[in-house]
Order: sequence, then structure tokens, then C-alpha cells
Amino acid sequence: MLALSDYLALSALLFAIGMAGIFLNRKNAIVLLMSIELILLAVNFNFIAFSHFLGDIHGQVFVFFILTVAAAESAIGLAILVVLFRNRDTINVGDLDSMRG
Amino acid sequence: MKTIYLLVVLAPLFGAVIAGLAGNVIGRSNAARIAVAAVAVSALGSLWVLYQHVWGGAPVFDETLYQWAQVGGLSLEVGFLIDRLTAVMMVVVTSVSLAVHVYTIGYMHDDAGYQRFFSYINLFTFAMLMLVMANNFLQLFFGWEAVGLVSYLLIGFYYRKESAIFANLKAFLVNRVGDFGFLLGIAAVLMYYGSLDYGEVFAAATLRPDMSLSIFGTEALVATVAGVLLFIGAMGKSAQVPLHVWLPDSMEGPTPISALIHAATMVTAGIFLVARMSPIFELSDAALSVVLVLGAVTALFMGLVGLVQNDIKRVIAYSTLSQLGYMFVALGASAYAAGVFHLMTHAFFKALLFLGAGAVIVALHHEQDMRRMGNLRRYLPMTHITMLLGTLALVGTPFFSGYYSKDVIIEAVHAADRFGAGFAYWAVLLGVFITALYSFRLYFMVFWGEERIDPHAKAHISHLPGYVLPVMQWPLVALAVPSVVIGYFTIEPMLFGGFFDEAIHVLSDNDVLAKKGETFHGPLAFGLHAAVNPAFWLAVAGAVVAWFFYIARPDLRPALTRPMAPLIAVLERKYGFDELYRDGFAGGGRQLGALFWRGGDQAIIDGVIVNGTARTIGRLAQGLRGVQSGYLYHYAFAMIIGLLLLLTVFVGRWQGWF
Amino acid sequence: MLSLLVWLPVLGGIGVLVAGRDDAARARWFALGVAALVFALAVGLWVAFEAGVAGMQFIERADWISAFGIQYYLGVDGISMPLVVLTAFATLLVVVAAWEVVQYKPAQYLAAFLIMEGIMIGVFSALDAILFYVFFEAMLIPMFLIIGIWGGPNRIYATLKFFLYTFLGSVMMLIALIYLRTEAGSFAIQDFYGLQLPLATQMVLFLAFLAAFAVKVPMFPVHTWLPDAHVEAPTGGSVILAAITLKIGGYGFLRFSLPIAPEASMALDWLLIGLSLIAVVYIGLVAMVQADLKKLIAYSSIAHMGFVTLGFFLIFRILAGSGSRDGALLALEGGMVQMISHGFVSAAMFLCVGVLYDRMHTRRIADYGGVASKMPVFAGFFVLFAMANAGLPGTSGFVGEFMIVLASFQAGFWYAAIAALTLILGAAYSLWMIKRVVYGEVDNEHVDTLTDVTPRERLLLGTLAVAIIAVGVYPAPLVEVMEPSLDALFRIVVPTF
Amino acid sequence: MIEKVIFYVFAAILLLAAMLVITARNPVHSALSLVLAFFTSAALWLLAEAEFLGIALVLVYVGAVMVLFLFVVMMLDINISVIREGFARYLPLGALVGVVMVLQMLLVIGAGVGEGQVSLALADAAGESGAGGNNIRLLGSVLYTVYVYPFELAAIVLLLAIIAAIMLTHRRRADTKHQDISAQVRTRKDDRLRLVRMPSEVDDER
Repeated sequence: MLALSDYLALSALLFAIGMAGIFLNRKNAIVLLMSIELILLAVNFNFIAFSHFLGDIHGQVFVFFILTVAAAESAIGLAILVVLFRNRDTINVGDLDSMRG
Repeated sequence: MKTIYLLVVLAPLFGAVIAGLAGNVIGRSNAARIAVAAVAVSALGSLWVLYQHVWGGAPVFDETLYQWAQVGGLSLEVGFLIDRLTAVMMVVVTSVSLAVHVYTIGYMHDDAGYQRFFSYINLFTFAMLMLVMANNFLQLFFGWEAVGLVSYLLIGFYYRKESAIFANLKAFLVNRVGDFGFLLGIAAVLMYYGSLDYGEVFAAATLRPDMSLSIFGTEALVATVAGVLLFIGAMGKSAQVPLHVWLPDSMEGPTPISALIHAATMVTAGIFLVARMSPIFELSDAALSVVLVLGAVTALFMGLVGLVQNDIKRVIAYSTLSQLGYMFVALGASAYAAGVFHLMTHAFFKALLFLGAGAVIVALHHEQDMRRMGNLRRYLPMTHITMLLGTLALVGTPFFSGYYSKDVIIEAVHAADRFGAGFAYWAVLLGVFITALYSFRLYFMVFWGEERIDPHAKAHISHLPGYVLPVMQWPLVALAVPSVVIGYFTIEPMLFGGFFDEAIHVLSDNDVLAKKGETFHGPLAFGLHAAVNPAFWLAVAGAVVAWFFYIARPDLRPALTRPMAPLIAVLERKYGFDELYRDGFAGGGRQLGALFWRGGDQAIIDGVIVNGTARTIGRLAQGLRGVQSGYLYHYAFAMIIGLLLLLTVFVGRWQGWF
Repeated sequence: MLSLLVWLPVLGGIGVLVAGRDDAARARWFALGVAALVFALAVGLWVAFEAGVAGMQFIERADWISAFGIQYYLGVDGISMPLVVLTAFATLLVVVAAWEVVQYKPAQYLAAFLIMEGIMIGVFSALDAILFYVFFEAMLIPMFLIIGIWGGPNRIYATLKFFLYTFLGSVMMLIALIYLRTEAGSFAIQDFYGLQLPLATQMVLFLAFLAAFAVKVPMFPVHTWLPDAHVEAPTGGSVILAAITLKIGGYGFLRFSLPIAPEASMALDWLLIGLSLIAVVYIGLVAMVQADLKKLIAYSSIAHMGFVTLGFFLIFRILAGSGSRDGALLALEGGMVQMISHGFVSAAMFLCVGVLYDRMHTRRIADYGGVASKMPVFAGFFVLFAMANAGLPGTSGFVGEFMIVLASFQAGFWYAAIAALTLILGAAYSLWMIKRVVYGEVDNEHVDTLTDVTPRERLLLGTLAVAIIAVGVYPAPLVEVMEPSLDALFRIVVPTF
Repeated sequence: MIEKVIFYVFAAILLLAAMLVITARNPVHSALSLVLAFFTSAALWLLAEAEFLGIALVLVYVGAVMVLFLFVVMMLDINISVIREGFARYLPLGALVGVVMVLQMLLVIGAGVGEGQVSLALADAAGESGAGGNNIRLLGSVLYTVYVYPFELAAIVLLLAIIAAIMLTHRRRADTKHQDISAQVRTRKDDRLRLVRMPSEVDDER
């Protein structure tokens, strides 16, 4: 029988991988966005797992919203990326330091 | 009577205001006329007041004029207390003032500040009268400081002269040091006696003579503390050691001022104060001993400095210091009446000497150095005679006024058995010799011997008809008369006739004058008594020594001075008081101020705290700017690491790691 | 009536702005008219004021922001009445003093002062804590502009310092006021008085008020903004700053600190007394070595204001020392009189410096010397004012100092001894300055070209001289007005006596 | 038992795909790996009886978002070598952070929320959700009642995202003509019309 902890452990690992992805691909904005998707996926896993094991549908509602927001986020993120590339000819995050104090 | 009193006080004020504010409008001679008339009114009024109080049986007047302020149950008022002491002071003040006013007409004749000068001396007369007529400490303090103000203005009368404006600042500040004590004394009186009114204070003091307070860790009589504090004020105004330094410098003022303020009246305010406060001082032997010892020190040591001065006015100034010391010695010996008596006689003959010196100075075209005088009796016969009379009175020639007043003091000290009385006796006795020495040294250097006048001054003096101006001559004569005779006529009533019984309070144990009174058989006998009096012979010795070294054998003078060179050097530096005050207190204060300003205000408060805060925040922000690199991943890292830390904290606490 | 006093100058100021936009002369006359009218009203108020009554008079009360219980609540008592009149008087002086002197934007300059006047009268007459706070803060704005626009070369630094210092303090006060509202249930200042707060709370409140008022007074060590502000401020700004603004600090101590937190005042009086005595001695010494006329006078202001706070906070020690109620009252009234007197004297001193500055355009003492030869009338005034500054009897400067020294002796010998040092220090810095500026040989060709005071300046200085001497010779009317209110205050602070 | 096998297999694929996402040299590979990760996730969600969400994940993410990613990746000419620099340098740090985080989370899962408390509740919880039967119906009944406002807000968020994305990427070409309506409305008479005062013509005959 599957246990809640199985899902949670999987989610934790996924989360950690997403986090490591941010570290590893710190200059590639696209992979950064993907890493964020991974992290969100991990979060969703938790919600679904708890929803399932506690028999509470509200968790899934949250996953639904997270999916919505994440979709919107990646849409805008990619749009920004496109504009960025158009203006500066790069998506190297290392070059984006105009907010430097 | 109240109208008369008000008239006496307000007439000079009126004169001062008119001459001061409208001086340019009404012109020089009108200003002088108004000023002299005002003081004349005042002087006549004072004489009448004295007459009424001595022979007219006028009651002691003690009334409030108006209420200055009312605080809770405490009423601060302005009012007059007129008794015989006040009346005598009023007469002394106004009559000397009148003489000086008249003299001024001539002395300041061609000075640009003519009206200003009259305004000042009128104002001075007003202030001095306020001082002596006060019936409370508030008004006393007002008069006290107001005379200081006028003194300040007059010493700095020639405000273009650097030495004059230095001297007036010095005078005011040294006086302020005295006032510092005086004000504290008044505060002590208010606290322990509950009032500022003389009558109430003296009543309270007599009622509770043993009241004590703890100060500097010891118990002391209230009367001692209050007395000493008040005496500090008197020391400032009456230039007693160590607050004497301003008086010689005050000679920078015009000579009539030296006569009026710095010899006859203002400087005697301290004497008046102590005499007036006799009910308090009588309660404390310690306070009187302080007065006695400091007076004796001043009398002896300031006289010594007078020996080495060459400026004619400074010699007389040091003589004044020394004579003021005599007066304090009398007060310290509980012979208040003798002190006031000497005050009166001294006022006349010292004013005479100053005015005479002023005549000499003017005649020599503002030459003050005695080394460039000599043999002036040929040119200024009248001045010579009057000054000789003044000198004789000063040194204590029998039957002259100074003899009576000074001799009484010496004998009173001899009779007193207070701590310091022995020292004071020898000091004043030796002082007699010194007084005679410097007085006759001055006299001989100025009026006898060879002529050392420089040609410029000589040209001036040769054209004079034996005097400078008549208006400068008559005051001398007018002052010479009382200088000679007033002692003879007034010694008996003033000292031994219970004249001051209402005003001055002496405990019977301390009453040395009463003891003297038992052996007093009239002024004539007292004068003849001089033959067996050591003081007289000391005075004669002083005069002879002066004659010997300045007239008979001036060539022997180096033989006398050479062995005493170190001593003379000390005297010429006036014991180093000036240096100590200038470099020690004034310089130290300025350095401390600079230190506080640069170190405290600018470096610590502004530098470290105010601007330091700004700088710290700036530096902090500079550091934080580095954190804000603009790189997205730095922010992401920060978030992740923060998350990790939070996680660690939660897990750790739950697991009990820490 | 009070509303009129508060708002008439403000409206008048706006009127000056409108009327005098292009016409300087019209602006001047208009401003003079408004200032004179306000002064006349203030004097009228003084006449109508019942001297023997302790409570508030001329009360006006209306809801303002009812949601928070904030009211438009005005009234004066014996403590604020003299200060209101002083404010009107000082503003009138400033308007006259600016007459031909201020050429740069005269209408705006005068308007700023008129608005300032209204606000300051508002501060003194506000009985609602928030109303007080609003006026208290609003006062910064015109002053900020006055120094910032018409000031000297280093004015930006000075204004910033001035603003930040005073603002920092007042924020603390706002917190305290809001707390008090929760305790008292209303913002009326008098409702704060009866609260029986625990000592710890009182301490916090007291420190909050201290932060606000100590800066205003200013007390050591938060005084350094004042010399800078004075040096940079135009003459009128200095006059108002010294004559009125500083008084708000002292007034605040009387209105808030003492009655609201009496036990904390007692517990912390060592601090206030200590700082005041430091102000007297330390600042006195610092004043002595200043090379700039205005700085010297600014420092002397701090020293004199030290006497005010000394008088206010000595009362506990006096009661402990001699147990004399009169002594404590003497200290309180001495402090009040000292405030009024300082208003006159410092205004006079700054006007004198202004007179010199207008002619020579320098404030360095070393640039002067021998002024008396060229400006005898001015020299007379200046010496008189310096003497008043040194506390000469017969001038107003003496009255307060005398009362406070007498009272402080009852707290202990040393308090009086240190306080009385001002006799020496005050004379030293005032007269040494006189010696270097007024006396002596004419020092340089600039001094040689000086001309004596104009009739306008003569009127200005003469008025002040009369006021100073009048208060010095006969302070009874002034003391009479403030006595019942201070007595009532005293009863709140020390109910057992 | 079979569930367990399925779970572990899919979980392994998921983790492998996730690792590929973050380590792949080519972003296209990353994106494709992410697609794989989403697929396996959907499968695992189905296993957890979240059928609707599993389907939605596939439809929305794989069908739309990931296609967008691929589009962008391929559209942009990315210099991979520059972007990859520092990868090795940060590998230890990234790994460390990841490992520490995993360990801590596992600690929590293993000790506290493990079988002990939660799995007891599982039986009836599972039964209940089973009794409710249709997962979509269940979700809808909550979504359209309790969460109706957030739901509407989510719609607005999406709309905003659309508009924002269009606004950001849309560019105006210089060589096409546009109508600027606001400029037309702003026009004033003076811009277009000039009145010239002229003296009236006078007959010169006289």
C-alpha cells in the first residue's frame, strides 16, 4: 500500500532538484524558469498527496490555482525573455544588472 | 519726608536721562548745568535728611515704594531704609559727587564725550543712592550692580584706548566674581531667614542665632556662611585681596571718576554693606575673622605695592586699596562705626588727592608719570597746598581727620580678641609707616626736587596762571576743608555717642569701641595723645625716610633698593595676581571653552553623534548596495538559503537540536 | 478671539503673498498692518485676561476629527498668555526689521513670518494634544523655508540638521500622545493631568516628551543644531527662532512633562538638572570662544535656556531641601520670566547683529572693532542689550536669573553655586564681545564707512530697550499673570504640598 | 502491490527527467525532459486519484506551456557556452543545498508525519473520496461554490497574463501606417487653421 510518505519524499526530492537547478543554471533564464516549474510541481505533489490521504478536495483546488498562476507566470516570463533578447541580444542573467545598487 | 527721599534719588536719574538721551539736543553747557543742578538738589536734600536725622529727630524711615514682584508668600519689593548710617552715606556720596561734577566741568572741558560723561556720573549717583538707601537685598543688589555698570562704562570712557577697554572688562568681570558670592549670600539669607527685607532678616537672625547648616561636609553657622558669601561680594566691590586687581587698572578712566567712584564712594560700598549687615556678622566670629584678616592683608600688602608705582594715579589707587583694608579691619574688629568713620574721612581726603592729581595731570598735558614731574609747587601753588593737606590727612597727622579715624581703628584692633586680631594689629601698624612713605614719596616726587618735566608739558604748564581752571580749583578747596577738620568735630558723636545705635548692631562682648570710649576724653586730648602713640612715630618715620631718599640724598636710593631688588621685583609684578588671573582663569577658561567647543560640540556631538549617525547609515547603505547586485540569481540564492535556514530552524527546534 | 489670533496672521500671510506678488512696498505695508493688528489683538487679549484666575480662558471648543475624538480646542492661561503676546510682538519686530533689508522675494519672506506667527500662537493656545502636535510640526515648515531660502551659504546643511533634529524629537511625542489618548479617553491635554499612571509608564512618557522638547529648548547635548541654524538664518529667522521657537520647548515642559508625568519628573530630575547646569557652564565657556557673532549669541541662548529648564525641574529638590513652597514657586516663575526675558534680549541681540550685518556683510567678530566711534547710538543699544544678556539688574535678563539662583540655593548650595557661575560667564562672553566689536580703535576701512542706525532701526531697538528695562524694573504685572496658573500647575505636580 | 511498483517506476522516471532538466547542455533537451517529467507526474497524480488535475497537467502544461517553452528556446539564438559557464563551480553548492534540504525534509516525513498518524486516517479518507465517486464533479462542486471568487480572480490573472504577454512582445513596425485616435481627438483648431487678417480690397478708382 502506498503511504503518504512516499509521495512526500518524492516531492522533497523533486523540490531539491528544482532548487539545485537554480544554482546550477544561474545564468540561463529559460532553464531557471523550468526549475521553477519543477519546484511548483513538487509543491503540487504535496497538495495532491495530502488531499488524497486526508480525503480533502480543497487541496486539489489549490493545485488548480497554482497551475493557473504558474501558467500565467511562465507566459509572462517567456514574454519578458523574448523582449529581453530582442533588446539586449542575450538571455544571460549575468548581463542583467541594471538594477545594481 | 518720602518726597525728599524720592527727590534725592530721582534727581540724578532725571539728570542722567536728560543728559544721556537728549545731550546732543540741549547742547554741552546745558547738559552740564542740568547734571550739576540735579546732583546739587540731591546733595542739598541729603544734607537736609542728615540734619533731620541727627538734630531733627526724624524717625527711621523704612517703607516700601512699590512691589517688584510677588511670588507665593514672598514679596520682593523696592523701598528705602533711611537711618543715620544711610544719611551719612547719602551726604558723603552726594557731596563728593557734587564736587566731582563741578570739577568735571573743567576737567572734561574739551572732551567730545562731555554730555555722555555727565550722564554717566549722574547715573552713578543715582545707582549709589539706590544702593545705600535700599531696605532690602534686591534693591541693594540692583544698586550694587548698577554702580558696577557705570564704573564699567566710565573706566572704558576712552573706548578707543585698548588699555581702557581691557581695564573695564577686567573690572566688571572681577566684580562679577564678587557678585557671584554676593548673590549666593542673598540666596542663603532668603533661604534661612525667609525674607529679603533687612528688618525681617535681622529680626530672624537675632531670633535664631545658632541656626546652622552643613556645607562642604561640615556644620557651619548660617551667619558664617551668609556673612562670608556676602563678604565675597564686598571684596569684589571694595577691591580686597584677592579680588583687588581691577582697581589699579581702573585708573584708565578719567580722573574725576577715579576720585568719585574708585576712591570715595563705590569702592566703599563693601564697607557699607558689612556695616549694614552687622546684625548678621555679629553672630559669627568666623566671618568677622575672615573680614579682619583679609582686610589686614590688603592694608599691608597693597600699601607695599604703592611704594614702587610711578604713575601718580596708581600710587593713589594702591593707597585706596590699603585704606579700604583699614576699613575692613575695623569692621572685622566689630568697630563698625570706626570703619564707617574712616570711610567718611577717607572719602574726602582721597577724593581731594585724586582731584589734585587730576589737576596736575591736566596741567602737564596728560602726563601721569611721576618721574617726569617735580618741583610743581612753583606752578600750581593751590594744588600743592590742598594736596599737602590731603597727604597729611592720609598719613594721620594729629588733628587731621585721617588721624582720628585711623588711630581709632588701630586701637580698636588692639583691643579686639578675635582670631587674627594680633596679626591685623601689626599689619595696620606697619601699614601706617608704609602709608606715610608712599604718600610723601608721591608728594616729594611731584612737588619738590628737581624739575623733570618734558618740554612739551613744560610749555603748557608755564602758561597757566597757577591753576588750570577755576572750576577745577574750588572743589579742591571745598574738599580740603572737611579733609582737615571733619575728624575733629565728628569723632566723638559718631564713634562714642551712640550715633549709629539704630543702624549698627554690636554684641556687647564685641564692642571694642565702647571699651575705647571709657578712655576717650574729647578730640583734643585724643590728638595730643599722639605723642605717646607708636602709630604717630611710625608715620613720622615714614615721612622722614621719604624726605631723606627723595629730597635730601636721592643719590643714596640705589644703595637702598639694590639689596632689595628681588622684593621690588615681586612688588612691581604686584605679587603676580594679574598673571595668575589672566593666564590662569581667563586664559584657562578660554582654553576650556575652545576645548569644549572643538572637542565636545564639534568633534563628539556633531562629529560622532550627529554626522556620525548620518555617516554610519551611509556606510551601511553602501554595504547594502553591494548586496543589491542586480543579478537575479543572487536574489534567488538569498531566498533559497533563507528558506534553508528557516527549514533548519524549524526542524531543529522540533528535533530539539538547539 | 483666539481663533482670530491664530488664523488672522495665516490668512494675512496668504494675503501678503497675493497682494505683494509684484509690489514689494504693498507687501510690506500689508504685512505691517496684519502684524500690528495681531499685536493689538494680543494686547487686547492681555488686557481682557483675568490675572487672578488659574484656569484656561477664552476657550473655544469644537469637534474636528470626531472619529478619533480630536477637537479644535483653544484656550490660554497664565503660562501661555505672555508667550502669545511675545509672539505677536516679535513678529511685528521682524516685519519692521525686514523693511528695506530683505530685497529677495520680500512678499514671500513676510508671508512666511506671518504664517509662522499664526502657527506659533496656535502652539501656545492649543489645548488638544493633536492640535498642538499639528501646530508644533507645522511650525517647522515656514522656518525651514525661511532658513532654506533666505539663509546663508551653508543653509542646506543647517536646515537639514534643524529639521531632522526637531522632527526626530517630535515623533516620539506623537507616540506618547496617542498612548495618553488610550489612557485618558480624549485628546484634551487637561484630561491627561489626572491620570494616575504607574512610574514605569510615566518614565517612558517623560522620555518621549523630553526627546521632543529638549531638542526645541535646546538642552545639552542636542543643542548643536541651534548655532548652525542661527548662523545661516536671516536676521528675522534668528529673531523668531531665539525669541519664540525655543520657548516652545520650555512651554512643553510645563504643559506636558511636569503635569503628565510628575513622578517621573521627580525621579529623573537629576538628569534635567544636570543637563541644565552643564548648559550653563559648558555652553557659557563655549560661547566665550566663538568667533562668529551669531554663534556667540546662539550659544548664550542655550546657556540662558538652561536656566529655564533648571528652574522648572529644581522644584522637587527645593521641596526636599528647604520644604519651601515659595521657593519652588520662585523657581517655576523664574523659569517663565527667564523665557519671556530671553525673548526680548535674544531678539534684541540678533537685531543688533542684523544691523551690523546689513552694513558690513560679515559676522566675524574679528572684522569689527571700534564700531562705537562710528555708530554711537547703536553702540549704546548694543551695550545695553549685552548687559541685559549678562543679567544686569534693572534689565529683564536679571529677573529670571535672580529668582532661579535664589531658589536653587534652597535645593542645595552647589546647585546655586554652579548656576550663579552664569554671572561671571555671561558677563565674560557678552562683554568680551562688546569689547572686540564696539570698543577700540576703528579697526579697518570697512568699519570706517559705517553709518549709525536709521530711524527705523532706532525705533526697533528702542522699543526692545524699553521692554527690557520695563520688565527689569517692574516685573510684577508679568509675574502676576502667570502666578495662579503656575500655582495650579504646582498643585498638580506635587499634590502633597 | 502493483500500485507500489507503478509508483516507484514512475517516480524514478520523474526524478531522472528532473535531473536531466537541470543538467542538460541544450535547453531544448531540458524542455523535452521537462515534458517527460510532467507526463510522469500526471501519471502519479492519477495514481493519487486526482484524475482531473492529471489530465489538466498534460493538457495545459505539456500541450501549451511546454510548447511555448520550446518555441522560445528554438526562436532565440542562445549562446550555450556562455550560459553554461559556472555550472561546474556551482555544482557542489547546489548539490549540497539540495541534499541538506532533502535530508531535512525526509527527517520530517520519516519521523513525524509518517505512517503513524496519517495512514490511520487513510482508510476512511480513501473510502470517502471513493464514495464521492467522480473526482471532477467533486472538484467542480467546490470550485464553483466556495472558491468562486478566487476562480474568477484566476481567470483575470490569466487574462492579464495574456494582455501582458502581448503588450510586451508586440512591436510596432515602422513601415506600416497606423491610426492614432488619441492624437486625432487632441487636435485643436489652431493646428489646422490659420486666420489671416487682410485689408479689404478697395477700389482704386477714385
